[in-house]
Amino acid sequence: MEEKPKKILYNRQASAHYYRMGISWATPTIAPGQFVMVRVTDGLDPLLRRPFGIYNILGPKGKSRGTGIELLYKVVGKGTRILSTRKPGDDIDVIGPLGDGFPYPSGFRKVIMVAGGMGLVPLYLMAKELHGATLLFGARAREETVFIKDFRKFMRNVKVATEDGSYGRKGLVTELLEEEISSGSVIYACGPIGMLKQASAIARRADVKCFVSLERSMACGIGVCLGCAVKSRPHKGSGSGVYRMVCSDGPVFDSADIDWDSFNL
Amino acid sequence: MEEKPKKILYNRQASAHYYRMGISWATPTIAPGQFVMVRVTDGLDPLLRRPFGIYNILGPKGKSRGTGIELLYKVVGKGTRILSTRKPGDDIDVIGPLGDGFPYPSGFRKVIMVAGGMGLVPLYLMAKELHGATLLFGARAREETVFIKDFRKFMRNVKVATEDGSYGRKGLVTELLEEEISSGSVIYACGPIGMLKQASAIARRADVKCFVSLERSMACGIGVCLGCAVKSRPHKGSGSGVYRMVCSDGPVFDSADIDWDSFNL
Amino acid sequence: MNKGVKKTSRLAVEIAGIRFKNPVLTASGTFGYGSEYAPYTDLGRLGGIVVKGLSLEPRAGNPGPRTVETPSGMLNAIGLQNVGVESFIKEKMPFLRRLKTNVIANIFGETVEDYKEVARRLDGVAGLTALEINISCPNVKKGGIAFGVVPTEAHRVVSAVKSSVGLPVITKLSPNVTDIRVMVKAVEEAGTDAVSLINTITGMAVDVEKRRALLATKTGGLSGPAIRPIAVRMVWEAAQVATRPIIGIGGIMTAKDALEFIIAGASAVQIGTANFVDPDSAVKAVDGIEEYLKRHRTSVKDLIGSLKA
Amino acid sequence: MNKGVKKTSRLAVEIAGIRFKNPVLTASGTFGYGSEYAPYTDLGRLGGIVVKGLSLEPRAGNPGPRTVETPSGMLNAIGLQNVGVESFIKEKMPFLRRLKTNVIANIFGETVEDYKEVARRLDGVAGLTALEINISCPNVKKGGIAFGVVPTEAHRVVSAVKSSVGLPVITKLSPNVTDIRVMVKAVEEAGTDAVSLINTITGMAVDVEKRRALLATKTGGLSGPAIRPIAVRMVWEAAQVATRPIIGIGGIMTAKDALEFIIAGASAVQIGTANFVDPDSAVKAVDGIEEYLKRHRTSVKDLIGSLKA
Ligand SMILES: Cc1cc2nc3c(=O)[nH]c(=O)nc-3n(C[C@H](O)[C@H](O)[C@H](O)COP(=O)(O)OP(=O)(O)OC[C@H]3O[C@@H](n4cnc5c(N)ncnc54)[C@H](O)[C@@H]3O)c2cc1C
Ligand SMILES: Cc1cc2nc3c(=O)[nH]c(=O)nc-3n(C[C@H](O)[C@H](O)[C@H](O)COP(=O)(O)OP(=O)(O)OC[C@H]3O[C@@H](n4cnc5c(N)ncnc54)[C@H](O)[C@@H]3O)c2cc1C
Ligand SMILES: Cc1cc2nc3c(=O)[nH]c(=O)nc-3n(C[C@H](O)[C@H](O)[C@H](O)COP(=O)(O)O)c2cc1C
Ligand SMILES: Cc1cc2nc3c(=O)[nH]c(=O)nc-3n(C[C@H](O)[C@H](O)[C@H](O)COP(=O)(O)O)c2cc1C
Ligand code: FES
Ligand code: FES
Repeated sequence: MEEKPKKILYNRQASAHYYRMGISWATPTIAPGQFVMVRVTDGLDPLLRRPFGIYNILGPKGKSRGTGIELLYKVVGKGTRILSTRKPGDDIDVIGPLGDGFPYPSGFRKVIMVAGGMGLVPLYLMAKELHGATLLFGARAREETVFIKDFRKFMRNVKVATEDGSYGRKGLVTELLEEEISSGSVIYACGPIGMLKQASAIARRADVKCFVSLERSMACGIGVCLGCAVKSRPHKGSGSGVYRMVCSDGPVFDSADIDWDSFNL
Repeated sequence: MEEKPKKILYNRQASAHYYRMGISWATPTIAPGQFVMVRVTDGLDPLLRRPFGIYNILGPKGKSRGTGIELLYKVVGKGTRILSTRKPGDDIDVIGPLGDGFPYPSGFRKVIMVAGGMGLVPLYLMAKELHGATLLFGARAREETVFIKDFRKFMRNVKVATEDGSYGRKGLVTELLEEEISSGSVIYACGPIGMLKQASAIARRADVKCFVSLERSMACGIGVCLGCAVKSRPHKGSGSGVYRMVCSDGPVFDSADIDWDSFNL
Repeated sequence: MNKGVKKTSRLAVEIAGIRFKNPVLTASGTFGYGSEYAPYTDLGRLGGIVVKGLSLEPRAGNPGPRTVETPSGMLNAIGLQNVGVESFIKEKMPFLRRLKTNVIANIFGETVEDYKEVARRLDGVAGLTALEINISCPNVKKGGIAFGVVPTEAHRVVSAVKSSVGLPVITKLSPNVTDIRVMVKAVEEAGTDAVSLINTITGMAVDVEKRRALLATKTGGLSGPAIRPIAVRMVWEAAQVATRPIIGIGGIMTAKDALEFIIAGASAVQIGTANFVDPDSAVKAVDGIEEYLKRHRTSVKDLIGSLKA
Repeated sequence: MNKGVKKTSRLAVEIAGIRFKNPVLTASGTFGYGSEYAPYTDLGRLGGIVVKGLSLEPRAGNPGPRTVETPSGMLNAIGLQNVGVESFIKEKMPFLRRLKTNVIANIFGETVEDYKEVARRLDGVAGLTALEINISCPNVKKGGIAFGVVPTEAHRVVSAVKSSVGLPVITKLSPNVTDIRVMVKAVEEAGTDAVSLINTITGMAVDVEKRRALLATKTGGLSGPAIRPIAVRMVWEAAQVATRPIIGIGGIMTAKDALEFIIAGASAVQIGTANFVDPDSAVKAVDGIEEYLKRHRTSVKDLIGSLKA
């Protein structure tokens, strides 16, 4: 359908493999945790769109609608490599905002955000909305921590763990979580499946609510191809079976609803 | 095999759809009429290399070896569109020089070059070598005549025909040929098959030698896929049959050896 | 040349007694139940919508990963997850029947009886224009070999469905066969009103670092532009023997691609994987075909099977 | 893990009694007779070269256009143009036999007798390591249906060749069949020493402006990365029933692609269309496989068919 084409405002390298892309777009209302599907090329290689979280809304401060969005992405393969060569001023084909985003935390004593790698992305808008939340961030090495400064601007409680100890604590982010968790907390987590599975187990043991934002490879992004299925725990089985679609039923799920053993890690 | 990578020196738009690309390359000996196979992207779309004539040799004047080559190309599809976005300084994957090129005209009274559209390309080096040759150039409209000025720099006899009459004579280049041809001439022609077939017929009637440079779609460019076959007249049938490969047996052929009726125009 | 063809009739075709305002449908499994794409394209401009494959009971589908991208294509192993025929009728048809387009229900089963029963439940449902039988499914009674690769089994399924319903029946053929013409003849003999082809081609991709298949089920179905040359060939082969209309499917991204199928012998086409790439592909294809028809002063009807010898 | 594998043995494999120093060969019809690519790659680093298909008499091939590019692939209808077996022996073998790599002659015919006779002439030619029988050719005595799609006919060709020669025989299978396993069993029963698969898949492309096929012969063979998922699947299926080594072919561009086939069950691979894109692809694949083997501390032998369940 005819729509005003969205344009690239900027596409800046933030460090070795990381880019920030601004896209001019009179956005509809965006909920923290939603994502977009981006067509990186109008050729056939790669063929499918690529999913990216909405990092920030450009425009009037603190609003859920704006004049554009910012993506943060890491170059990991050919799609993101091509994206990194796109120029300001170019049209860009973006579908969204998609998915459901994080539920607002009401009635919790403490909000703990847990992010691994690019798992930071969907948490930023949420972090901006909430005051006094804690962010626990895990990465392999210092070079992956470049965006943590964005959070430090308005958050006091930011703790970092790196696997090689090159920044913050040496170790895994889930170890930080073990220390921070307390009853009455709520957890918002995003990162690799292994980390989320761990965080979910820690939350369950502490009897704490935990929301996770999942990633699966996606063909359509809107619940049509049924490709991005994850297994939910049986008691939540819907009419269409025990699989939930990450794109349209998520990407955010209550971690208690996910069958964590179903992932072939 | 390890070889010094060739680099793009410049890639300039010459007019609406036409580009000049300079490639830095300590070239081997190049014969006028030879071509190269260029990989326009390292992705899969398009998959195959694209053939382009060698327009000019960069470097010391009047030599058959140089420090680079110049291509002239017209953007007609996705391969050439991608080529037009390539930047100076980038590596470019070029195989060549390929094919046989034009035989040197000895013992002829008059050299007539006949070019249609981008058929100009393989004639430039030849034209530079020869003095006093005539160039007949045909195009659809004025916008396709941008490179004719390169030839005018050192050639006195340049005649142009355009189909819409927007530049030079209104009509077909073969009409110019009818007027210019005289016994003892030799013709060098390159352009669309229809034009070459016509030129060949004119040459035959005048009992004049005519060399044509053919274009076929090419997968390998080096005589291996056997894809770029054209039918030769039976009396020239080789051991491998009556088909000749444009890339390795040509691209230049004696027009008398080609079975012009075999083309499905 | 039919210089006088009117705008509307230029694009229109009739298949199995149904009038399609244009020859571009969306393919089963790639367009949900229609509503999902409503925000992204004008559903009323489609020639038709073929809904996700329906079975008697709801099906949960396969474990993930279920999709993987391949050169100019993708593999899927969804496992025919669907809401089941009853939920479809109750929950999805109310939206679909209001659209100004044809709605075709794609059906499947694991036994001939399954097929028959799904078809029966759909027969007479208001707003449904036709059934498309997906015969690529494993026949549980015959050791899991797909109905779609054995002519006699395909014949059994199609006759059973055809004899149980009043709705027109389209049979969707599997490309995983030695000779598509044999399958076309078998299902035509069984009374199908039209054939559609191709369904996906069985494929596989391997994660070499983990040394395991990238799909949880190991193999899946290949779709997308990669398979288009195979699909065009099969449609052309089918057209040499078919006496009923053919609907061409496989790797169509643009109007030009759709026209390849029509010229090779298809009366209409379905667009699948391209919807994921651009939800507006089908509508753009309609526009592109119309532009082509005007330029060539012809109609879809005259173009069908017009490939020169 | 075989921590102690030496550099040489890491890459080496044995197929049909022949030692290959590495598992990467170049495919028939895509590498000429070897000499053409000498300026562009190091022929001595290849595991083997399979030459263009040879027939008893020279063949002129099909009229043009003979190739057309398709999404991530290409169609070809060369028509098996070749110099004929005698010229091959006289004119091409002197160059080939000096190379430090295995040379395999790909052969075909239109009758069983043709195949037998070509094979006989090649048997004992110095420097030739094996024969690869291309059974995708039309059987003129059976109305032009390809030998490669009828198990009994494939069996006849392979037994005839096998009984006439001392050279090891590899049978190259056509993918245009319902069940590749049936073909594998048929040719193994006929005595083939190995199978190679896949040959090209029949496809077609249409010039919509001119309303004619883009190939002069209408249909041709699809190759390139587009078909890789289909080829990997067929190799994996073949590996479930094969008792002889398998050579994997189809859309291999890189070491990673080659490894997909090996993990799925192939003992070696052939690279075809990729040679056109990058004449050095095969040698780069050898380097990439070696790097992978070192990193995983394993060998090709241990990798073959190592796909996890
Ligand atoms: C809901 C969602 C939100 C995401 N948000 C972000 C984000 O904000 N920033 C960001 O940098 N990345 C994000 N990703 C991941 C991003 O989509 C992938 O990195 C990208 O699709 C890779 O494309 P490519 O062509 O560069 O890599 P490919 O060449 O396709 O693959 C390279 C590697 O990346 C892996 N990969 C490919 N696709 C995905 C995928 N969809 N999910 C996970 N891994 C994948 C492959 O397995 C492979 O190992 C998100 C993914 C999802 C599902
Ligand atoms: C020996 C040789 C020398 C050539 N020299 C030049 C040159 O110096 N400058 C120049 O601009 N062009 C030259 N061409 C033509 C050039 O190769 C094509 O224009 C180019 O390959 C088109 O690629 P594309 O991806 O942009 O177009 P595509 O998307 O592949 O096709 C677009 C259109 O171009 C036609 N086309 C595609 N490939 C070829 C081909 N190989 N030959 C002819 N038509 C084709 C198609 O039929 C189609 O109509 C030469 C061709 C040959 C065979
Ligand atoms: C994700 C996905 C799901 C599909 N589900 C079905 C289905 O339920 N029933 C069916 O008959 N075909 C199904 N198909 C096959 C398509 O309808 C179509 O035949 C095939 O994808 C080839 O067309 P394309 O290349 O345009 O995608 C599915 C295809 C895809 C990609
Ligand atoms: C131009 C061309 C010519 C071919 N000629 C032959 C041949 O003579 N004999 C044969 O068995 N296979 C032939 N093939 C098939 C290839 O050997 C190979 O099986 C097929 O192309 C798939 O591999 P690829 O995708 O790596 O190209 C040919 C393929 C191409 C592209
Ligand atoms: S990506 Fe298609 S359903 Fe989620
Ligand atoms: S392009 Fe391959 S033989 Fe000429």
